[in-house]
Amino acid sequence: MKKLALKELESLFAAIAAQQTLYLPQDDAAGQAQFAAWKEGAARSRRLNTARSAKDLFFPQVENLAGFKREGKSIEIFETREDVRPFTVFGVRACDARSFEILDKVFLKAPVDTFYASRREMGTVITLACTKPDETCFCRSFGIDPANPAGDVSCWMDEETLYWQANTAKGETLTSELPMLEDGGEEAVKAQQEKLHVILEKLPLAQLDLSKVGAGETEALFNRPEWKSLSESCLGCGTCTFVCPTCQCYDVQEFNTGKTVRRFRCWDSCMYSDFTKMSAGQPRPTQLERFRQRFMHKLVYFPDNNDGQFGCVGCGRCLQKCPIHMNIVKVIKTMGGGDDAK
Amino acid sequence: MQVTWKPTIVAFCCNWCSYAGADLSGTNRLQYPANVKIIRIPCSCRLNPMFILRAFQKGADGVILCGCHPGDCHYTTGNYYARRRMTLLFSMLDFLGIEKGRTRVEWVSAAEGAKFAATMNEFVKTITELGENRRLEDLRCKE
Amino acid sequence: MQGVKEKALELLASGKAQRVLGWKTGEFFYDLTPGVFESAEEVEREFEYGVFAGANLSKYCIAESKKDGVTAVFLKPCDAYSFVQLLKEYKVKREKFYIVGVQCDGMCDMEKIRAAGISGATAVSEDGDTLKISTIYGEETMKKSDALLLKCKTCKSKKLVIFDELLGEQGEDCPESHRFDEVERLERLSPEERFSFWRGELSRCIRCNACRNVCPACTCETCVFDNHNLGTDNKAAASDFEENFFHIIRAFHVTSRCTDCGECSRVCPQHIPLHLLNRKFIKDTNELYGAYQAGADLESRPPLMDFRKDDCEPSVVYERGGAKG
Amino acid sequence: MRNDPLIPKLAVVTDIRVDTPDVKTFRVVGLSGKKPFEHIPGQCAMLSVPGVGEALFSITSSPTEEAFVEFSIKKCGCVTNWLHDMEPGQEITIRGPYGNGFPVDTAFAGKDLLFIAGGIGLAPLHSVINYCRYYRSRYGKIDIVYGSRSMEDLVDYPEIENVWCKEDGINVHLTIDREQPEWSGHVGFVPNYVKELGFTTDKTVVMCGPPIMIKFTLAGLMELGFAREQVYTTMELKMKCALGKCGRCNIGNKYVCKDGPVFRFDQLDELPDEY
Amino acid sequence: MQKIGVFVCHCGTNIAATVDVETVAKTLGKEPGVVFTTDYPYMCSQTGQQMIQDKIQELGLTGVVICSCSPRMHEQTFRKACHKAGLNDYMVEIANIREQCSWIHKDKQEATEKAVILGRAAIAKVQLNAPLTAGTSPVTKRALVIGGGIAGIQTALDIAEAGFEVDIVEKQPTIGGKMTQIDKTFPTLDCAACILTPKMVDCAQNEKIHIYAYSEVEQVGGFVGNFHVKIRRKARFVNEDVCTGCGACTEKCPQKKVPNAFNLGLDTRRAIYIPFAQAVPKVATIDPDYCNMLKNGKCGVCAKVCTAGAIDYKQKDTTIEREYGAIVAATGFNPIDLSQFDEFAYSKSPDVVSSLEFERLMNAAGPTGGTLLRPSDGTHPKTIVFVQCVGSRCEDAQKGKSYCSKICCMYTAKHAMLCREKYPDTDVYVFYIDVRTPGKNFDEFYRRAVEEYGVHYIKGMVGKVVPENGKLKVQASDLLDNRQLHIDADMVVLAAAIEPDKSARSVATMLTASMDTNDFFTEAHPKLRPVESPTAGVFLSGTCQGPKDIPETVAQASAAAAKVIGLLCKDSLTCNPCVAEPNELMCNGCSNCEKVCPYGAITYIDKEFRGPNRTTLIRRVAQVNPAVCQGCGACTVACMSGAMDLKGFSNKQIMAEVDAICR
Repeated sequence: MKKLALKELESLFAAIAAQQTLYLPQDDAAGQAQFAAWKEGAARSRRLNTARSAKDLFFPQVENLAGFKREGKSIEIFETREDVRPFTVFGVRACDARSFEILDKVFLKAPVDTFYASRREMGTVITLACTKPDETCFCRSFGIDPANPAGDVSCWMDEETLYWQANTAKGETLTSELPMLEDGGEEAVKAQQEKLHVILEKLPLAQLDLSKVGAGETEALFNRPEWKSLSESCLGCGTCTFVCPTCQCYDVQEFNTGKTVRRFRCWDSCMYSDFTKMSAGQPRPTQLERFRQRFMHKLVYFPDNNDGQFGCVGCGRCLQKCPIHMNIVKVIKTMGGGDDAK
Repeated sequence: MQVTWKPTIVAFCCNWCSYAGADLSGTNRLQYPANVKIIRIPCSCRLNPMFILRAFQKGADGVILCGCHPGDCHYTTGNYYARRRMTLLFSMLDFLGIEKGRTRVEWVSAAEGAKFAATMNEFVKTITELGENRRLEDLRCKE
Repeated sequence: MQGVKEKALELLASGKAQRVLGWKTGEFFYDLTPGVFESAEEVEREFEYGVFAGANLSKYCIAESKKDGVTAVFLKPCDAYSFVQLLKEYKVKREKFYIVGVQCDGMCDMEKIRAAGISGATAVSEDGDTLKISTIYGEETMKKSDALLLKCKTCKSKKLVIFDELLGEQGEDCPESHRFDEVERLERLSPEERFSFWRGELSRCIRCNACRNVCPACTCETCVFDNHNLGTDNKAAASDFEENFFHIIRAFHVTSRCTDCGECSRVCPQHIPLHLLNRKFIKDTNELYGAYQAGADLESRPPLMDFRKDDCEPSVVYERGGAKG
Repeated sequence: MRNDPLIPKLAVVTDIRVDTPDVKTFRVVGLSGKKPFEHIPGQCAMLSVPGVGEALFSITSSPTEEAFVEFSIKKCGCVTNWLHDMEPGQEITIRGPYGNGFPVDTAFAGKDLLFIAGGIGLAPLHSVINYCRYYRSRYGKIDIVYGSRSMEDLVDYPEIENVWCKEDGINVHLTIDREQPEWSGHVGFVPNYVKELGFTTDKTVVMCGPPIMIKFTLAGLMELGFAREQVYTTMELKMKCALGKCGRCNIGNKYVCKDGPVFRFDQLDELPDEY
Repeated sequence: MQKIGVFVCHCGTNIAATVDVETVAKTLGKEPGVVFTTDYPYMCSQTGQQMIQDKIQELGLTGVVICSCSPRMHEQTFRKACHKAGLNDYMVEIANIREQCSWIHKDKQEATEKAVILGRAAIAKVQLNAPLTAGTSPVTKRALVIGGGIAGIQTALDIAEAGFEVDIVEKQPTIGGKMTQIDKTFPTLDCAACILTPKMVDCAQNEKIHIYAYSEVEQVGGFVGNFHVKIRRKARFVNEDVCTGCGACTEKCPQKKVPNAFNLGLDTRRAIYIPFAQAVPKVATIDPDYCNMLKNGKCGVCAKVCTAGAIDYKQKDTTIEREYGAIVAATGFNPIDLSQFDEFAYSKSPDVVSSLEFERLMNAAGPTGGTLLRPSDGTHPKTIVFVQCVGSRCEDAQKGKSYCSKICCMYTAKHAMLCREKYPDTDVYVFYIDVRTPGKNFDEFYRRAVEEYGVHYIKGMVGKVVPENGKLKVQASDLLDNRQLHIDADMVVLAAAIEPDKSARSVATMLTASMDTNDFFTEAHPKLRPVESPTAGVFLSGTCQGPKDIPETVAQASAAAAKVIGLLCKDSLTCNPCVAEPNELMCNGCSNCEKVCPYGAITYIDKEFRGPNRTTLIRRVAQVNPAVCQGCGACTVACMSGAMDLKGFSNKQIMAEVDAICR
């Protein structure tokens, strides 16, 4: 384990940024934290987590696939893809770090999505342990330890010091290029972890019961009448999807520039009414089916295909951001996992 | 590069007055720059704000709407609606910091060939001075 | 506010309404969800009204209007304006609703509380002007006025423009709302400054469509931005232009229909002050075509669907105002 | 051009055959003049015309065709309208093949096969039927029930009549919905016709057609004593990536584009009822 | 995808001198969908047109783009040519490369580039064109005239003369309107009744004209050529077909104290009455507000005296329904209510009268038998003050009208002149702001009043009229001499402004015809279509469109009739195929389009649609009547979702043109 006095943090960032783009949470104009490229003097956000998740850096909202030029009967296809250069993300929380694992299971499964793969390959993830989780946090329910986040490098921070632990070869390489890091800090980290574990027990969602959801529960959950009342309030917007670190549905669209056609992919949401709409019909005609799909996917279908792993990391963004405060926790509890068994 | 740059200008003309006015300026051989391209619409009230933005997206540097003088609309009231719509739209574009003068409305009757040409000359001059449309451009269309 | 839940129970019991549209208790004290209650039992268990019942229920009335029987709906003053506007555009049927007007002193915004650095909040209580917030890290206090939703800080009216029954006092318009102050501030900037302001704001847009889907004026069967056949669809803001395009056209489409309920800004996950666009249009129509409040009545003609022969010319927007350039 | 499963290859449409008033069959070869890819019967491919759109179509031709792949496409939307309007020689883009295809070399091997199709539903079956004809000895008896609205709407009628009908061991049963003067064959809906024909339950059934036909034919087969494990079908859902990633065709724990489109009815029964 | 042929015209050297037509043709050949391009010296020539037709047939072109002069010039020519070759008219687009290109540019390269771009835009548009067919709708060969004043009478007579059936609906018991109440007409001073009543009789006797007096239009549906109208026939309590108009009942009726509306309340009549001797139809009417029999069942005198047995106390209002091809609004005017003008003591003194009341006081059939007597004491007035512009050109919108009522100057001159002629011993003063006398022999008439008849014309306004000891003390200012005047008058006559009849607004609403802020009907075009309303098939006659005198009214009435005849001559109407069309699946029923349609072409219906999960949904959706829509497109922009689109100028087509121009 390495450590660094916090007053030296700026130099650490500068050293990393000298070699590659460094993203870290910074406050935006509206005062929310967002991952943004570090520039000298840029202040690290004090907020617990970013409004948008870290998935944006690996699976951006819009990605150019290819360009086409048509003339007469012939078509020319050309590259529109930008080279991905090595980059580092600092300050990823444990929940978002876990989301990469989930996204990997989709995008890196054959046939591999090379766009995502190259970003994963080029990106170094430096996580930061939480110290003051919010009431909306429930990562523990998915076995995530916010005091011990994954990533190429894990970091902890207290009032004065940054603690640094490389976990992977990528992390080791980065560490070796940062001479300002000193050895030590195990004790302090351990103390901090213990302190956090006590706090975690006190979180309102600490006891979230996932036993009624998960792999193999399709039959039990799919036709539950509660979907109707749950979905009734849903506006069908894409907020939860777009702030979610694990949502990965996308659409392939084209843009005609007048001279060429650009094919790109962009985020899509299964909550949108046109998501499955075909000229021949609509298998999910109402918000009930669409709403159900999103939660069934995260809570049952994904675990079905991935050894029981849930498609949720408990970051709590949807709890904070849903315009009408409908969210995965309410769904889990309604479906029978609640402590107060509604 | 900047020297040879010429703005692209889209002029929406109502069929009854302004398109005829444009024809008249042609009949009278009144010159105006070739970068003005006219699109014929039945009435100024047919102009959807989306068309204006679309023009900017696809590379226009200025958009002008010409219609019958208020009170003379072939459809009686069309240009009155157009006038309100455009007023509000232009105000919004201004509010978003889009340069004033990139959009314009001018009432040109079928008899005002000279006014049509003069208006276009003036508009092209204004836009040329404003320079390329940067604030409402779509970079993908500038390849 | 007292009596809201009791009223819901009473309306169900008396048979005046077959169901109630209100707010459901959440996980925390602040996450109320709009919901439909069909039984007294449900109301007893889950109905809640309080300073976090910010959601405007009128948009849900479109769906409720299609159901059989009468729905009792609780409308705050700003929600009532939206309801009337929906009525004016035939999106809801009056006879399908029993409207309980609820007076409101302003709703709170959890995001504001979070922005004040308060985390881990578990409970809240009101003590005069002060919110006492219990958190897992201890007690915190905050002035209620600092926690108000943006829309409530500049409340345009406390008048309930439609109701069958009123809980609390009938209110008045709030002429001193200062709701156009921010628009005016922006108007005073130079175009360059305004451009960079809006670029900064709109560039955060993630096109989640929350603003559109929550908006009681956005009632199209198919939004132009979803219309692939027309070629105007764009799902993601794939360029700066598309961000501007979406928000300009959306604001234009709700011009003279927007009641200024402020839901668009409330729900924006990226905290873009979208209501300013709508307010700009409202301010302009008021100034250029005479004061008009959408949703205030059923009869008046919306300014954009109306004209006067002596209306100003579009060029006025370039002539007036303090902004240079 | 770097490779990615989402980046298509160029191909050229060498021949367009008019099958019915709203169905045309397109012959596609790679720019090199060779078949763009090898496939299994029942698989699909993404065709696109840049600027118009991309859509998934069943491959109609048998893998045993060495020089090309073919697609029978019904006019029903933006992309298909464009395809119908184009002329031979037009380049398009293609990616694929996608999906699981029919178990022609495993579950079907040695079995008597009953193919039931309605309208354009013949397209995916066409591939497997011709495959089975090519390797005739590997399969038992083959029955084909095919129905359409009218005589004109029978896809590939010349081939059916001139080739399939004349082959030994293949029984073709054609039907149309309404009487027509030139038609001497059976008249009536496919589900009823299947019941009338009354097949023995030792067959493996492959079915494709409009949902309403599937529903009633399946019920009919159940009445005849068939088990759901014996009946295969191929599904159509909205697809964008065809790689099992974009999420559109996700039903339960399956992705139709990847885990399907061919399913046995007992497999479908395990999925949530969403189709 | 279309198969498009592009034909580039040289127009001699008109185009070819500045535009490299060959390059244009060649470059446009690369555009998607273009299968043929050529250039030719004169596309509009017989040979040119033949070439287009040949290519359409030879290549099976589905769209044609002609790069030539303005579409205003030859669009029709080329459409017809293509039509003959079997191509739909609306599959032809013109790129205007003469008026809007070659004639205004000198630089050949620039002009050529522009011509290519204009051609491209036309190609992009034609790609999205769809064949359009103009619909037709039949024409019911019958006209309705609403209002039976001189305007309505003249219109009806002219239409009937042309051989078409006409119905006149008049809300009063007789036709004739305001003109029946007028004594003499300016500037000829002939008797109004003498010239009007023969026309009324003509109407009654004309087989083609059907008069529905004492009736009102209740509902109008349909559209040009096919209006469906409900007419309410108010109960007269007298059987119109049986009554002979002998007048016995009106003499015997014991209820004598009914204010006589025909004489503006200056005298009384009976509860059963015939408004005046020459009424058409000459039929008695019972006034239910005064008839004792109708009010409390006691009387029945009229029924007893009626030898024809025409009295029917049980008569009820009836409604008849008729189909019409055209409707003429001739709803007329009324003087404004003067009760607001306290300064002139109109409400206080019976000797302050309105000009129309003065007409009755001068009229031989009037309450005084034609002798001018003061209503208060029946004495002959020695000093008469006329006040002009009472309520006209008035800045106070609450009291009066902003416009000039146009006829007051002339009738006041007439009144003054008649007074002086009949009673040379009277002093006559006329107070005016301006004297406006444009019109044939009008100024001469006015000058005669001043010069020959010695009427005192004083420029200035009357400030106050105070009744005092049987006199009317008039305080006024003389602006020319700049002094205050005090006149002790015996009678004051107020030239009240005229306003559209109150019934006009409801009629306009039913007709979906637009009105101005003063409730005058709006013309389809103020200069070029002055007798048509913007609503097709609705025409305007007389003062309902604006203040006018009798000759102007008659002229407009005949003009409206000519328009009606022109319409009714057609067996069917060809509709403009470029009309708005709603996509019902996308329509959200908000009515915004309906609000901006100037023609009332949009209506809403509740329609059943398929909902999710095999449910049905009732949705409110817009319907456009293609026979009424004129294709302006106002609705398409008011429609947020784009559900309303305009054929021939669709959203997609215009955007395609934009794209093609900007690329």
